[in-house]
Parts: sequence; structure tokens; C-alpha cells
Amino acid sequence: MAGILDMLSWFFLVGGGFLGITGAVGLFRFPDFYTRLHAASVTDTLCAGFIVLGLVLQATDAMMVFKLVMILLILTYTSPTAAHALAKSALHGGLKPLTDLDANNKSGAESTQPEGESPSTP
Amino acid sequence: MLAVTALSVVFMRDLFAIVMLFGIYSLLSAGFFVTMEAVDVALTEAAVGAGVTTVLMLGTLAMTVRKEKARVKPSSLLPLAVVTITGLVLIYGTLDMPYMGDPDAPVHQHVAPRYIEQSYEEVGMPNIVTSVLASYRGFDTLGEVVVIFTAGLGVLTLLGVSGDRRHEKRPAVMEHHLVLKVITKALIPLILLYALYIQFHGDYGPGGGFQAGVIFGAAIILYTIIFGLTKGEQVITPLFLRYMMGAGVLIYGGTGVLSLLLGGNFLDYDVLAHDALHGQHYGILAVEFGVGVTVTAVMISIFFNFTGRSTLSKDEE
Amino acid sequence: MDTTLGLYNYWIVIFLMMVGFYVVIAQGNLIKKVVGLNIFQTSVFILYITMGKVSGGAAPILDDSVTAYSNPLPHVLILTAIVVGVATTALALALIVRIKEEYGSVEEDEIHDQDNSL
Amino acid sequence: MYFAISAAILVVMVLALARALLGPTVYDRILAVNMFGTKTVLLIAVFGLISGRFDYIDIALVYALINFISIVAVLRFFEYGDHREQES
Repeated sequence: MAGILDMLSWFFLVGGGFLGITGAVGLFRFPDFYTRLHAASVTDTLCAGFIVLGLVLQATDAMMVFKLVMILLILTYTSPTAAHALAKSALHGGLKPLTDLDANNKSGAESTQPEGESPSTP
Repeated sequence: MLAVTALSVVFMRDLFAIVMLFGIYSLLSAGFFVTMEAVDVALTEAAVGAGVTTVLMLGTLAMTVRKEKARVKPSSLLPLAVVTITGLVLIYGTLDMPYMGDPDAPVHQHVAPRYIEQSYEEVGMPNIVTSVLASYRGFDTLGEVVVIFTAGLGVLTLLGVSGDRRHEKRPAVMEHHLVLKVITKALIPLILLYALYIQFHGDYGPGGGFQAGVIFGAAIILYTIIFGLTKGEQVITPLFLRYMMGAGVLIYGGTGVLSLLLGGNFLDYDVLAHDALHGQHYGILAVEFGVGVTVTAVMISIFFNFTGRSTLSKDEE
Repeated sequence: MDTTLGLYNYWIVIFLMMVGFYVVIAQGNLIKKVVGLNIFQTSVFILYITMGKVSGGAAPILDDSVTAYSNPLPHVLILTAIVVGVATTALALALIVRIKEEYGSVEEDEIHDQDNSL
Repeated sequence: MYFAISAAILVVMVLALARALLGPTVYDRILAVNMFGTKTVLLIAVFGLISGRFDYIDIALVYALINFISIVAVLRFFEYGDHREQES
């Protein structure tokens, strides 16, 4: 039982680490802000989730598990929210997505922010 | 990494980028404190450096300019020389310093062993930092609280807005961020609860009045950022804040006077209860509470003043 | 090698300190000066915390399983210093805001020019 | 093994820092700072497990909260600053 838990936890930790590096490479290499946002926020959330889950499986103390779960909860709450707010204010601030290469990417970025342009100038 | 960040601060022109980098810088230094086993300090730096300082600097930027002007006279040779020479002299000085982590270094010989070995019998708190902060060095901490109080007063005098102009209508800036508003509503009770945990758990784990005050203040600041200054001031009115600022210092000093009246020395908590350990416990709780109240009030009031001023100067334009 | 490792932290501290110092004396922008001052301040914090470190020592919260603790005294000093630091930074920033309102600039040169022309 | 994870997180931090330094737009920098903050939380949590003392988790928790606050603050003031420039 302990062995399985251990293996599972290492799987999560390694997966988290891998996702984190992927996200960072994306953040570093992608051509424009919206693609970078995608790379960073999606992998960021999953990576944080994985690593904290892995740590939870390693933890021995009930209080520690509780606090780690709180961290997980807060991260899953705040990190997509921050990404959303960032994308919205970037769109609002007049930063255009990169259009010429892949139309898919652009429509994806806009369909998630349908209300982004309407409530603009005060 | 710290060095790279600091260096890049020098070469950046865009002040906004500098502030962002400064946020990273303080995150890094807090990470450094963690590796140095200084949990309380890391907690404080986390709350203060990454949160409040960034917010305040941004507030200033909103009121002043974003770009640094291009320099007219490139006279940076002399300062550079001064800096290099001073640095070299200081590095020469470090050659005599004890190596890092050496348990025989002079710092560890003076009063620290006493704190480590006897504080549990004398004060009864697992967290040595708290017991040193509030009990052994209570005078110092009282001084610090007064300094913070004074700084709060100073900001109030410099930036405070007179009563009748305060109540002009100010629109909430982030009106259209629906998701942010919902998430914030869910988060704020959590932050407040956590601040209370830090406040009262400070005897056993990292934490205490300073950190709890900053976190509590940060929660209110978050509310004000999202819902606008008018609503923020309905939650905690500026007048109440001023009372709070004073009340914290008074609670601290009052504890001292109480112990004086009960026959002990100033800020000697042994006499506060039937036996010394309980007395220490009550005393530290009261003192930490005072610290927390003052720090909270000062942080919030500084932030209110900055925001209030920036909305006003916008109106004038 | 031993010397390098043992003193490495101090050198970083000095480097940071000098960067902060340089920013304060060589830059004309007041906000940047405050940032420089903060960097200087942080370097002093790091110096203190480095001094408080004992190798093999744990965080100074008493626990039965731990034998050596790092020195709590620097932690206390720095803890209060950080909070006081942010209060003074706020004061400095408030002053800058007032200066901007009175002089219309946060550049040192321009403020001097205006003073001299009076 | 824990050290491998912390090394991975450190690599991520370096890349995020590079993006914050290079970042052509302000939003890139904010994004990088956000990511940096999240990774600091994880790093501290992992470090807490290495040393086996759960006081560190408290710090990580504070970070998670404060990071969000600072991102929101940055966004707000940035939007606000933009309005100002447009008006004046």
C-alpha cells in the first residue's frame, strides 16, 4: 500500500515537474502574448496541482495535508482567475492577438473572452 | 539570481517594469530567507515585499510618471568609482568574517544561547522568535510600533484629503471584471481567517502581530482595489482607522503600564497572572494584538490615502 | 574553495549593497532612488540572516526532535526592520507624490533647476 | 528525488525571470511575475517536505494569497494609468 502511494506520488511529482518546464519553455519561446499566456497559465495550474498532490501523498501529518489542500484550493482558484483578468485587461488595453499565422489560435483566444470588448471606455 | 535582478533594475528605464522586477526580487529574497531557516522573516517579507510595497509603488507611479527621463549628462563615472572602491574595501573586510553557518561565530555567543536554552522555561512559548520579540526585547518592539505609527501619521499629513472632498463620488475602477469580483468575494473571508490564525498561532509557529497585520491589511486592500475606494471606506471608515492606529500603540503601552501598576517592571509580564508563565502568555498575546491592530490600521490608511489622492489628482486634470 | 563557499553570501550582500548604493547616488529619478534604497535595505537583511544561520540548525521553533537552532536574535531584528522599512518606504513615496504635485517632476535635475530659478 | 523537483522548479523560475526581463509588453512581465510567484509557492512547499517541518507550508499559503493580491493590484493600477494617459 505504502509502495503504491509512493509510486503514485512520484508519478505526480515528476509529471508536475515536466509540465512546469514545458510551460516555462512555452513562456519563453512563444511568439506573442496570448500564446504565452496559454502556455503559462494552463500548464501552471496543472503543474501546481500535480506537485501539491504528490506532496499530499508524501505528507505524514493531518494538519500538513489540510494546509497543502488549502494551497491547492487557493492556487486552483487564483491562478486561472489571474490569467483571465490578465487576458481581459490586455485585450482591453489594445493588445491584438497574432493573426496571420494561425486563425485557430486567434478564434480560440477570442471565444473565451466574448465580453472582452463591450464594457470598455468609461 | 538576486544579483541579476538587482542589476537589471539599474538599466531599466520603464519604471513600471522596475516595480515588477522589484516584486520578483523580494520573492527571491524571501526564498533565500526560507533556505536560511528564518521562517518568521520569510513570512514577513512575503507579505510585505511582494504585496504591500508593490501596491504602494504602483500607487505612486499612477500619480507620477511611468517613464524615466533620458539622462542629459552621463556623469555616472564618479559614482561608479566610489561604489567600486567601497565594495572592494568591504570585500576585503569580509575576509575576516566567520564563515557562514559556523556555530562558533561571535554572533552566536552573546545572548542567543540563553534565549534558545531558557526561553521555554521563562516564557513558555515554542517559537523563540515570538518570545524574544515580545518579551525579552519588548522595549525595542514598542519603539518599532511607534515608528510605524509615526510613519502612518506622516503619510496622513502629507497625503490626507480634507473631509468634504472625501465624499465625492468615485467610480469603482474594476467594475467590469465579473470573475475577479466573484473570486475575491470567496477569497477575502479566507484571507481574514488566515490572518487571525497567524496572529494567534504566533506562539507556536511562524507568525505574530506584524505579519498578521500586514495580511489583514492586504485583504482590505484587495477589497478596495476590486470594489473601489468608496466601498472600501464603508467597510472601515478612515476615522475608525485613525482610532485603531492609536489604540494599537495604547494596548501595547497599556500592557506595560499595567504590569508596572501590578508591581513589576515596565513590560514585565510575570505579574499579570497568578504565575509567571501564564503572565508571560497573556502579556505576549496582548502585546501582539496591539502590534497587529496598529500595523493593520497603518497599512490600510496608507493605502487609502494613496488611492484617494490619485483619484483626486485625476479629477483635477 | 572553502573560503569561496563560506564567504559567498557576504559577497552577494556586498554586491547588492553596492548596486543599491549606485542607484541611490547616480540616478536622478526619485522613485528609482527609493527602489535603490530598498535594495540596499534588503541586502542588510540578508547580511543579518546569513549571520544568524547555523549549519545543521533548524528554524528557531522549539521541537523535541531538533538539537540545533539558528540564531533567533537576527530574525527578530530583521522582522521588525522589514515592517518598519515598508512604513518608511510609504513615507518616502508620499513625499515623492507631494514633490510631484508641487514641482511637476520627479527628476532631481529639474527640481534643482526650478529651485535655482526662483 | 525532491532535489530533482526543486531543480526543475528552479529552471522554470529562471526561464520566467528571463521572460520578465525581456518581455516586450507589460503584460508579459505581469504573466512572468505571476508564474514566478506560483513557482515560489511550490518551491517552498517542496522545501518544507525536505526538511520535514510543516511551518514552511504556512509561508507557502501566505504566498499563494499575496501573489494573487499583487497581480490584481498591478492590473488595476495599470489599467488606471492607461486611462490617465488617454485623458491628458
